[in-house]
Amino acid sequence: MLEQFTFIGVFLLVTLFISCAMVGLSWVLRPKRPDPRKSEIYECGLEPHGTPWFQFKAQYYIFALVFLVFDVEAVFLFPWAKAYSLIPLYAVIEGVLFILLLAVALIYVWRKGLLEWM
Amino acid sequence: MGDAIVNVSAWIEGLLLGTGLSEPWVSFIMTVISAFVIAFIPVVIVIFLVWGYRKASARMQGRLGPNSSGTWAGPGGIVQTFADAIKMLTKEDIRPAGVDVIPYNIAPILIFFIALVVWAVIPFGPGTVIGVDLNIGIFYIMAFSSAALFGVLMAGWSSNNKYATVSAFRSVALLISYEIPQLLSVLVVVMVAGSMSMQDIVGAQRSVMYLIALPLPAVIFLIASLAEVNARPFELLEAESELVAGYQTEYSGMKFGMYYLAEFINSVAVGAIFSTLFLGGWQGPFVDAAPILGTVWIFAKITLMTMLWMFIQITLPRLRIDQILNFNWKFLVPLALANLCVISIVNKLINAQASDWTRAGILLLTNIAIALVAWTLVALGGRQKRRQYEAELEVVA
Amino acid sequence: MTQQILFFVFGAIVLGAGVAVVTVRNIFHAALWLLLAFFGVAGLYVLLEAPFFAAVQLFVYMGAIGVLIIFAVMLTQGIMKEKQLPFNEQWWMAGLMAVLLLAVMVYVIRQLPAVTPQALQWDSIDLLGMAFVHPQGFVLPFELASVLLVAALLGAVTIARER
Amino acid sequence: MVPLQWYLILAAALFCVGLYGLLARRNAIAVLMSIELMLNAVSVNLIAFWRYTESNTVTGQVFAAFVYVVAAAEVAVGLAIIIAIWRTKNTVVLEEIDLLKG
Repeated sequence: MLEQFTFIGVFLLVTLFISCAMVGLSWVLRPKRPDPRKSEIYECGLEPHGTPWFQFKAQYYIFALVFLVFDVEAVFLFPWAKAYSLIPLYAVIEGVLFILLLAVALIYVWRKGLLEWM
Repeated sequence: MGDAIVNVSAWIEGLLLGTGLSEPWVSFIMTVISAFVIAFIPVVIVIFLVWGYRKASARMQGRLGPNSSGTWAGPGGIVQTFADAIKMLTKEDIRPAGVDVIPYNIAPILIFFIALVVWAVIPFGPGTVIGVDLNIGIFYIMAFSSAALFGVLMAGWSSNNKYATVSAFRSVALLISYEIPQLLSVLVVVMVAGSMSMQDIVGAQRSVMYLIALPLPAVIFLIASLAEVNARPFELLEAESELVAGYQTEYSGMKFGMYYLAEFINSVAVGAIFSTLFLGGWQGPFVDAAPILGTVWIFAKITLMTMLWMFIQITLPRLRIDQILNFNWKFLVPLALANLCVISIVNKLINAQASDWTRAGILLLTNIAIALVAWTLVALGGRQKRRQYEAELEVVA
Repeated sequence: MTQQILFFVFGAIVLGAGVAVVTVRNIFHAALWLLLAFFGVAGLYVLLEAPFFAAVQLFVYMGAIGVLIIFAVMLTQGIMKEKQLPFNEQWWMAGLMAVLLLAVMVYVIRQLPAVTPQALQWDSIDLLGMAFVHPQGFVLPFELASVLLVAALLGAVTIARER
Repeated sequence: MVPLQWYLILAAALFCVGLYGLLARRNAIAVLMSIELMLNAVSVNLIAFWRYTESNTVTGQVFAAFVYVVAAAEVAVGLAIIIAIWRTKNTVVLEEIDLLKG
């Protein structure tokens, strides 16, 4: 198993090297003529106005919350799906029950109208 | 064994051993070489894909493509791509004022890195050809592609630009939403194949490809993956009319080029993953006789999927963010959940001795039944909504 | 030998990033360092031959929890240009406590007998999947995990929604 | 092969770093991040013990999986509370939000 991950490790290093090399190559080749007017922020032809770090809607956070729940669910469901052929029917139904509980959460959030984009 | 790739690697290995290097060093060098080969496969594909994409989009949209790049156009304007690559590399890289320097510079590297990383576990032929066959294969891909979210958030947040930040928020909301149906349909495949390793999933499709046995997860996976790579109907981050150019607005030169390339590489990767999961990967006629044909088959399938992606990307209009998110949370996710539950029970009820075709047939019928129920529900819901709307109109009138 | 070198590499990543998380002034940078720490822990899991948990680490921590934290950082803006000291007045006492606890733990750990690991006999993901649903295994915690997640989601949504 | 003690010491050090952050940071989100570090240290311990002493059962891995659930629930609710406080009081500095009422 560790031999396989040797390959993955080498591959990660190689891809990281390629990615950095592309930026590095352009850093070597590109002209460097800085100018304060070049480095102005582009905002639809207008002068930049205020800080971009303004407050966002909590709506995004609610989507992230629902996502988090389903994501953690995967930690349990992937082993369950992998062992699927080894487990009897009642064990499969236990897994289905697990999914249905999460579906209840989705339905609750839906009925409360939180999935509407406001 | 007539496998050309195995022969070539054995030949290189013999060459290296001939120079008097010790065994572990030779195997290490072989690992590095195969890593480079795998990493360059998507890059080489993309160089031609950019050219092909331009030709196709020009043809489909009835306008001129890169058919003349001055005197040196080459056949069909292929030189254009290389000219573009050189242009990207030699362009001045402007760093806007007030950016958060380190995240700003890391973000494109991270995104490009993750676009390449998923190629390590894609099986390009029978046996372990060049890459590696992890026992967590498909989960490895899912894990790394979910880490790509940070590239987006880092780029948007560190750019010191409102449009970039809004775009990063929107595209992360889109990416995380569509990851759920993708995940749930992958779970169905893992369940039926009984393994997470890509090579085993391909092996499980020996007689029937999963596109036939599990059409519903296949379609859900394809839609969700198209959303993940920001193909046109789901193209939020580059909504030019609203967001300038998305979270990469403030990037220029090669850093912008890396986002551009990463998007293409991801699209091809979706084709490769889809072919492996649902189209039987390298399986095809005559593979047993000549293993090298497996490599040909998978590349043919990847090409087919890429052409499908291009067709969708070029012809469809863009949706609004509320439509995209509603479609996901109120249609795709419930459908994928119902599909997972029903398939898991039905597949267990089928006799274990049943032949592959019987099993596929029953699963196909189950899928059709689920799709019909879903269709009826959607139609009923739509009719109800229309009645409400008409009643409201009457009140107004 | 290689494993030991890799252990030190990943250990250095984890600890370095961890220290950065608790000391860096800019909270967005702290979140990014936290992600690096998660990545280092994933590397440790690979060394411990639990690749599934390495992937879960990337998937859950970097893909979900990290996004949630960065969203929260962005939602509660104004911290970006924080000039104040990131620590409260009791920082030296906290440091003292942490060092003392570490000393005690290192002392205890050094008393442990050396163990040599056995080779893995089964695919641990299959075992894990069976343990979750086996009646003599962890069925009840498995279902309770789902209930806990649902409860957390409902609670968090109720608290966070805009009224 | 790496001795078990190394993993334990690394996890202990990570736990103490997290503890320091938990006690000393002023920003509530940073405190939550420190708790994440501590939970990670616990997971490393669980997996290390699984590998070195109980590798033929999966109890350690099951517990590590439950740590993920707890971490996710903690982060979801914790950050929701922080966002709610931010909305009413416009601050995430812990010393300024030590009063429960208004």
